[in-house]
Amino acid sequence: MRKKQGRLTIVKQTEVARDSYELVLEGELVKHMSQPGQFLHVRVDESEDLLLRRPISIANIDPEKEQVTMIYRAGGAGTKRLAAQRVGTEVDVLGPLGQGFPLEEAKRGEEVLLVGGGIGVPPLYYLGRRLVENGARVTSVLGFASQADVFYEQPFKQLGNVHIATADGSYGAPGFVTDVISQQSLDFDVLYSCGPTPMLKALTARYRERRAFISLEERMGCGVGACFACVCHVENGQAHEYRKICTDGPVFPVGEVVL
Amino acid sequence: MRKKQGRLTIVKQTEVARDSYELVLEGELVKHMSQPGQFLHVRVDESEDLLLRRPISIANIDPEKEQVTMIYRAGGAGTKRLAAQRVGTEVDVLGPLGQGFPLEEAKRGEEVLLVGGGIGVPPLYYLGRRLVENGARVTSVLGFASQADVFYEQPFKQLGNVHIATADGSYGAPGFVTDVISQQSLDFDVLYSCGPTPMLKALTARYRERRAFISLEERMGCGVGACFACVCHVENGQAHEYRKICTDGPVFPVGEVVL
Amino acid sequence: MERLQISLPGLEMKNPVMPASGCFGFGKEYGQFFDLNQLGAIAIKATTKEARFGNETPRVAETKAGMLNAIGLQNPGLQGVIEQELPRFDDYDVPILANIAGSTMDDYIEVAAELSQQRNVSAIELNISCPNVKQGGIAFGTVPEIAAELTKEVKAVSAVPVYVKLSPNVADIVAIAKAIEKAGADGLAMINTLLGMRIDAKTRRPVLANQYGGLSGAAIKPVALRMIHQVSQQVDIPIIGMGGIQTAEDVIEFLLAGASCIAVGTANFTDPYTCPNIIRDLPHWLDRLEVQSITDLIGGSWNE
Amino acid sequence: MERLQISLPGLEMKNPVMPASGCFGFGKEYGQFFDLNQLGAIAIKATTKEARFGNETPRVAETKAGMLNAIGLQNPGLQGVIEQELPRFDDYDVPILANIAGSTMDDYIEVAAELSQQRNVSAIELNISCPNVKQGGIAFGTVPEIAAELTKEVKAVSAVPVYVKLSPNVADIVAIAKAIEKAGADGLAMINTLLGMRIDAKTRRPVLANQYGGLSGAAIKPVALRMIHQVSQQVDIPIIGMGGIQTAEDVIEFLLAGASCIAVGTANFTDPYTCPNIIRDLPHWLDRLEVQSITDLIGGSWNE
Ligand SMILES: Cc1cc2nc3c(=O)[nH]c(=O)nc-3n(C[C@H](O)[C@H](O)[C@H](O)COP(=O)(O)OP(=O)(O)OC[C@H]3O[C@@H](n4cnc5c(N)ncnc54)[C@H](O)[C@@H]3O)c2cc1C
Ligand SMILES: Cc1cc2nc3c(=O)[nH]c(=O)nc-3n(C[C@H](O)[C@H](O)[C@H](O)COP(=O)(O)OP(=O)(O)OC[C@H]3O[C@@H](n4cnc5c(N)ncnc54)[C@H](O)[C@@H]3O)c2cc1C
Ligand SMILES: Cc1cc2nc3c(=O)[nH]c(=O)nc-3n(C[C@H](O)[C@H](O)[C@H](O)COP(=O)(O)O)c2cc1C
Ligand SMILES: Cc1cc2nc3c(=O)[nH]c(=O)nc-3n(C[C@H](O)[C@H](O)[C@H](O)COP(=O)(O)O)c2cc1C
Ligand code: FES
Ligand code: FES
Repeated sequence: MRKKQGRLTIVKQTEVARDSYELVLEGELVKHMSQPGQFLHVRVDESEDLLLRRPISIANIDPEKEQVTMIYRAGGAGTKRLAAQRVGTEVDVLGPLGQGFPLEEAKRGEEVLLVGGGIGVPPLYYLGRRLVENGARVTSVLGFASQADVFYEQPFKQLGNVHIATADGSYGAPGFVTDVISQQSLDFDVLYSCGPTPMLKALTARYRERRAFISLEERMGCGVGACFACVCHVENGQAHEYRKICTDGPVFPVGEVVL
Repeated sequence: MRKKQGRLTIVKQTEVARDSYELVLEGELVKHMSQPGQFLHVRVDESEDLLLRRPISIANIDPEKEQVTMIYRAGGAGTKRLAAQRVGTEVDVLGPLGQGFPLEEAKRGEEVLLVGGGIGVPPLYYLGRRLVENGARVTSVLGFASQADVFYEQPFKQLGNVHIATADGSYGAPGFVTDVISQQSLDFDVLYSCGPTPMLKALTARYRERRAFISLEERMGCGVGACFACVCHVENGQAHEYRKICTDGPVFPVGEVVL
Repeated sequence: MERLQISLPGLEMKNPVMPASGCFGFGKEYGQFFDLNQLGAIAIKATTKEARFGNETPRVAETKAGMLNAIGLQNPGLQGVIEQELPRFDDYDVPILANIAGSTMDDYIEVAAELSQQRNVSAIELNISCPNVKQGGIAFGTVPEIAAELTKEVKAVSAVPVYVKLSPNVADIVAIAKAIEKAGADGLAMINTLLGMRIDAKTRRPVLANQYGGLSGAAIKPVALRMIHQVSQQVDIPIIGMGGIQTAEDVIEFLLAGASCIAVGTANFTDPYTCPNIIRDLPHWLDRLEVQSITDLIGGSWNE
Repeated sequence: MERLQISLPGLEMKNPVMPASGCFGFGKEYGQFFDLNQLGAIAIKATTKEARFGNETPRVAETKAGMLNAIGLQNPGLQGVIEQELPRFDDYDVPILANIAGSTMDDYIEVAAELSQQRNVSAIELNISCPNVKQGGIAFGTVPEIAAELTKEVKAVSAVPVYVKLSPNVADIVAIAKAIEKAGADGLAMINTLLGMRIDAKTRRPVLANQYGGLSGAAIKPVALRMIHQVSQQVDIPIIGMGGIQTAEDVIEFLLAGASCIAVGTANFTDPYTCPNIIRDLPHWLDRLEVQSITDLIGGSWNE
């Protein structure tokens, strides 16, 4: 029986962009984490008014220090409460969960395009680090709503070229990540992406036949495959066919499931 | 409109006996507090699983520092959570509420007996301090379950004679406060008491015709007289007659209400 | 503040916020905390023909995100309310919704007839759903025909508009609401409390002296929203929505579900400033949702 | 561990704790967290005749101290369950309670007949109360006569004992329970979820794609306890109690109310170790209450 739950201690919590927090947790459970694109199912606190955990992606891992980093937007009740927690507090974490990005798809020397939108950017950072370790060549295209929302530009720069787009044009290129890809004529051997559904749809339309992998979001109950909350339809599948985002995903090859 | 709600800051929280905590709060609202026997209706924290406030008596006031002390037993869900809160945290407090002990009943030079049981002891401390200031002579009889539960013996000693009783005989006189009063033949001009109902019943049976005042407990909703949760019957009253413990009490002359 | 105004039968409200019956006494207590004239209306505690002590204590118990109450309709009786409680509202300019209850149809009729003639009573709230009254009460609220008959009788004698307060402890809330509308009710109030209980694991006994009590608070909000959503699509009379409202955002949810105004019950106990805080926050929500008036939101989850 | 044992029709349980249907899949997921043999029993996800996708997403929403779900009975269908899911329990020594659902009486009968003959199925849990199935389902659970007829038909074909799972969305739970007992049920399971909804104030739309969903979790515990307290005093068949159970203390409350064993639903999502933790803590509660066996507590709030 592999241990999948633990209490991790907050060692750092900082606002890295408007309402976006970088949370570093430390503890033994981190030993079990290594796959980029997997997520943690985080209990907000011990009080009993918010019963559901929050799924948040792994943004980085430091195996030596047994530390895991997440970056999340404090938008609703739960994440706001999480953001108010101080260093030293313990957080109840389930994970690592799900199927992450397939690292082995990008061979040494291949061109990889990381395409992230908003709060979908975090898992791409750890993915990029691992890909660079493996000898892939990484270009990142990161889209945000506006300048105040941009984070992690510098860390991504250490992995390779970075293009930033903002919807309101207040920073980087104006428009969406797909605009940047077109304008810069960016090409790739493998593409990995995480972000809002419209972005994933646009990428799917363009790259249905390519080696491309996307990470999806859905409201979750259990996070472990038991409750059937997080299913999606399969493209060209039978009416009752499905994939569970929590256990079959959150990462799928482009075109496998209906967005 | 008199201000009755405020956010006070925890300046001290210490365990003074088994599961019993002394909590000192500081803030502007303390200005409005002066009557011994009144209580504060305390919100446990900001989470929304425990909607009801907890009524806790004022145990001491330092008007200069704008500090109020409460002593409470961490028994149930709410008080346990309160006990876990650290110095610096703000606590949402409603109060002071209710009718406290009538100070003016004890004239200068009169003999006062304070009779407290368990977690009913705290309000008697501030009462005793005020009575001594007024020139009354104070004797305290304090009952606890056992030695581990005893608190505030020293502070009470500064007010006058103190007799401690423990139900299991592990400290002071074995037995109940009423046993001590009998054995020591303690007499008084005015008696003030707070503690468990059986104790209050025994005192009522003995001192129905005397100048005696007792403080009652009941489960509360609003704490301000609006919800009718905390009523009690009136002795020899009509069937529908009542007193509200939160606004008519918690202190009543002995014999006024049905215990 | 016109953006918050709403005009309902008998109730000209400055804003859609009133305290719920039984959670605000007869007004004076919370009048210590804020100016009652800020409120859209006030629903006062249930009045019965005779003075009642109600149930024995303990009468309230805490539950997760909720509470149980078994007050048992304690009140000073019709004459007591008329003589001691109502005159106090002379000093205020806020419509009063007088909640009435009884154990027999005759009781209801007598109380409605007399109370509705008092100055300071703007409308009647017919409580056919209090789960804590042993005789009568509960049955009125669960059988459409009886609820309709009672409504008709009370309407016949009432000098002011009549709102009927529904019990959520039913299988088909729409059937009851429609029967009551047909019987002539001017509006509905929903929901009253869900019947529940707590047991003390240590003493092995029910926590409430009355064993069962009414569950209120945030815990029941999803049930309230669902019932209002169902009923508002099937009736044409306005609904006073309630059940677990704590914030302006909650109010928006209720308006979108189909309520025309709302009442705040249990949340007053958690924070006595809940009503004024909601009134303060509502305009920000209107801005955010880019609507001019709260009336633009009523039923917005299904009528757009 | 004899103190925790309880023997019910078809279910020889080491302890009174089972995961609730729909909250534990078909077992394998939580099998990664602890040894399923620790459990008293396992209630598996509802099986319908054909494979079902269920409702569109979002299918869950959070509420204060609770959650809404509108899964819509997704499952691989009768043959899928028999071929893919049930064989996995060959490796375990724990009774399986197979929850079944359908939209017509014939569906139920067919599923019950075949599923009840499978090795690894110890008893049937007849779900007549799922609020998320549009046709049929809900009506079965709210009308005593229909509930009774369905029970009778399923009993007639089932090779194992039948527990009927009641809907709480009714005015008179006792009438339904008695009708079902009379129709031959071996036991009752209660409660299923309360029908509720959430509206997103920002988008102005219901949060769930299906609009309504079933409310579960701590929020509904008081309603569950009240219903079990009412029903257990009026029927002689055992009750599987559920609704918001999170701790061993909650379990004691349910036993005292009149349940013979309990199921844990939503709490598995908050903490996957809820069931084993409860099983670990129950003996301490027995010590504290000075009773030898959990059977000494059943109905203890009213039968002592
Ligand atoms: C696999 C996965 C990975 C994710 N990684 C990240 C990440 O790295 N950083 C980040 O900021 N966000 C991430 N999200 C989204 C994140 O889970 C939600 O933003 C968060 O749950 C919202 O909680 P709340 O308390 O702010 O909102 P509330 O409105 O209080 O949430 C109420 C309920 O809805 C759920 N919910 C609300 N929005 C979403 C959403 N977009 N996706 C899933 N559930 C939702 C919550 O989990 C909760 O159960 C991820 C989601 C998934 C499924
Ligand atoms: C006027 C007054 C003054 C009090 N002063 C003190 C004091 O100075 N120190 C102290 O330790 N205790 C005092 N109490 C008792 C104190 O209110 C309860 O111990 C406390 O509310 C229990 O909360 P909990 O979270 O521990 O228990 P829980 O079991 O979680 O409480 C659940 C609910 O029941 C209520 N409740 C439970 N026990 C009591 C009780 N004995 N009296 C009233 N309500 C109860 C709680 O307020 C809450 O609403 C006083 C009570 C009253 C009425
Ligand atoms: C302590 C208390 C007393 C109540 N008394 C009454 C009453 O007298 N008449 C009535 O119609 N409803 C009464 N109610 C029900 C409330 O008016 C309201 O319908 C219910 O509590 C749901 O709203 P909430 O969740 O905001 O409290 C009472 C509720 C509580 C908590
Ligand atoms: C996600 C989810 C799925 C459920 N699926 C089923 C089901 O398939 N069949 C059934 O009888 N009950 C189902 N239920 C109801 C539970 O079995 C249980 O009766 C209810 O959730 C109350 O218990 P709880 O508060 O512990 O969750 C489901 C509940 C949830 C939360
Ligand atoms: S969240 Fe429960 S199955 Fe995916
Ligand atoms: S607690 Fe509400 S009237 Fe006393």
